Amino acid sequence: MTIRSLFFASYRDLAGTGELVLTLSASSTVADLVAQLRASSRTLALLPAAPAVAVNMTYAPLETALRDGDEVAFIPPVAGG
Amino acid sequence: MTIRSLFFASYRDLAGTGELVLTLSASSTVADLVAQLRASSRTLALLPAAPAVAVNMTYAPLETALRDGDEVAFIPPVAGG
Amino acid sequence: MATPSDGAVLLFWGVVRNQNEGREVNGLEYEAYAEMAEAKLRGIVTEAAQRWGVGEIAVVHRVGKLNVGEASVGIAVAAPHREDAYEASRYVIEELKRRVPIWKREHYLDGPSAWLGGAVPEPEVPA
Amino acid sequence: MATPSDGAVLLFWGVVRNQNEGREVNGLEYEAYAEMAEAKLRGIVTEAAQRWGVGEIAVVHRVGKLNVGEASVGIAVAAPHREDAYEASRYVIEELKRRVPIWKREHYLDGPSAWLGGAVPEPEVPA
Repeated sequence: MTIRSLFFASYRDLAGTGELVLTLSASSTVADLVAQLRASSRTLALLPAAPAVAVNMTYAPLETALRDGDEVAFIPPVAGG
Repeated sequence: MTIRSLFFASYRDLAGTGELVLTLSASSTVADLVAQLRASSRTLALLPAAPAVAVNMTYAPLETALRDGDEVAFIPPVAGG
Repeated sequence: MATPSDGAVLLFWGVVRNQNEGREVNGLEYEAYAEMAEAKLRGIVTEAAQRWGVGEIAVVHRVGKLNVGEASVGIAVAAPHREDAYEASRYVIEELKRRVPIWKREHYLDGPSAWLGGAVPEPEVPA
Repeated sequence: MATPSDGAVLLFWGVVRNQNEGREVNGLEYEAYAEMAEAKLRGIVTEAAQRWGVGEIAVVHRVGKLNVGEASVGIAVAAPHREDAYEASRYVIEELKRRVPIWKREHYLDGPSAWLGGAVPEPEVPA
């Protein structure tokens, strides 16, 4: 299945881009996506092992099962206001 | 001694005026002034026996001793804001 | 009125409502013991500024006749931190209502006007 | 935005300060996950409106570069009673800081810029 990952702020600096599209095996979870990303580059290895994520704009735990076409946003600590 | 009494809002309605100047015997207190005022007219008789007062713009108890020239403001329940 | 070290600005307006305790109101009248009200407001502002380390506080209160929707009181607070701005603003409006010599007469659609009951200020000094 | 039954209007502005934790700041940059930030803000406003019976709440948050003294966020609340206006306003800013996907990079006088640490939003749903 195809998963779109979004990176913001300090995580975008690590990814070197705001968006990556990856192909994952069926029944992958958010944790699997994180592991795959952390293994993909020297800087993305600096992504926390348990980052906050939003799946389709809803904050979701790492055990969340992904479905084809999901959008996973990696959310560094927020600091609005 | 001479005491200036100020009346506001509902108390001004009772006094029929915003200001009354009275002559009191020496060593009178605010309570004496209140008693004298309540005895002075049918409507001022409706002034509470223990109204809030400010002596020279400071909220003061009824036992406060008055001095010549003091200004005593009769303060109905306040309702600013 | 904010300075470069202020991170929060809070403006409060009290506005004349069209009803109070179920009765329709079509206007208000405020009366003040102006000189004392100003002195008490200055005192309240000083207390709030010291207690919350807030540099800038401004208060205005109207007197005379006001229509529904008009602002009767405005409180502006600028502070380094928002927590202090909220606390100081709230303190000023609550203390204003508790002890500043201002009175309110409501004009009703269905009858004569009436002075509103409110807070009885406590003595500030011993006898 | 107030209606005739509103007795209180509260405006909060968050303003860029000239310092943070002892370091001199000469500007900020906000980044947002705009679509999600808008959805989360709408949710927070709806929660506040229901919890405090407040009819009118508006929030704006700027993104991009801001200078010292510029407002980054504005929250306007109109409510029948002031207590609810203060509570609702405070709720909106605290929840915004807790879970709206917006990030802040500070530019310092004495060195490179840095993304600021902040709150880690909690999952909203079970796995």
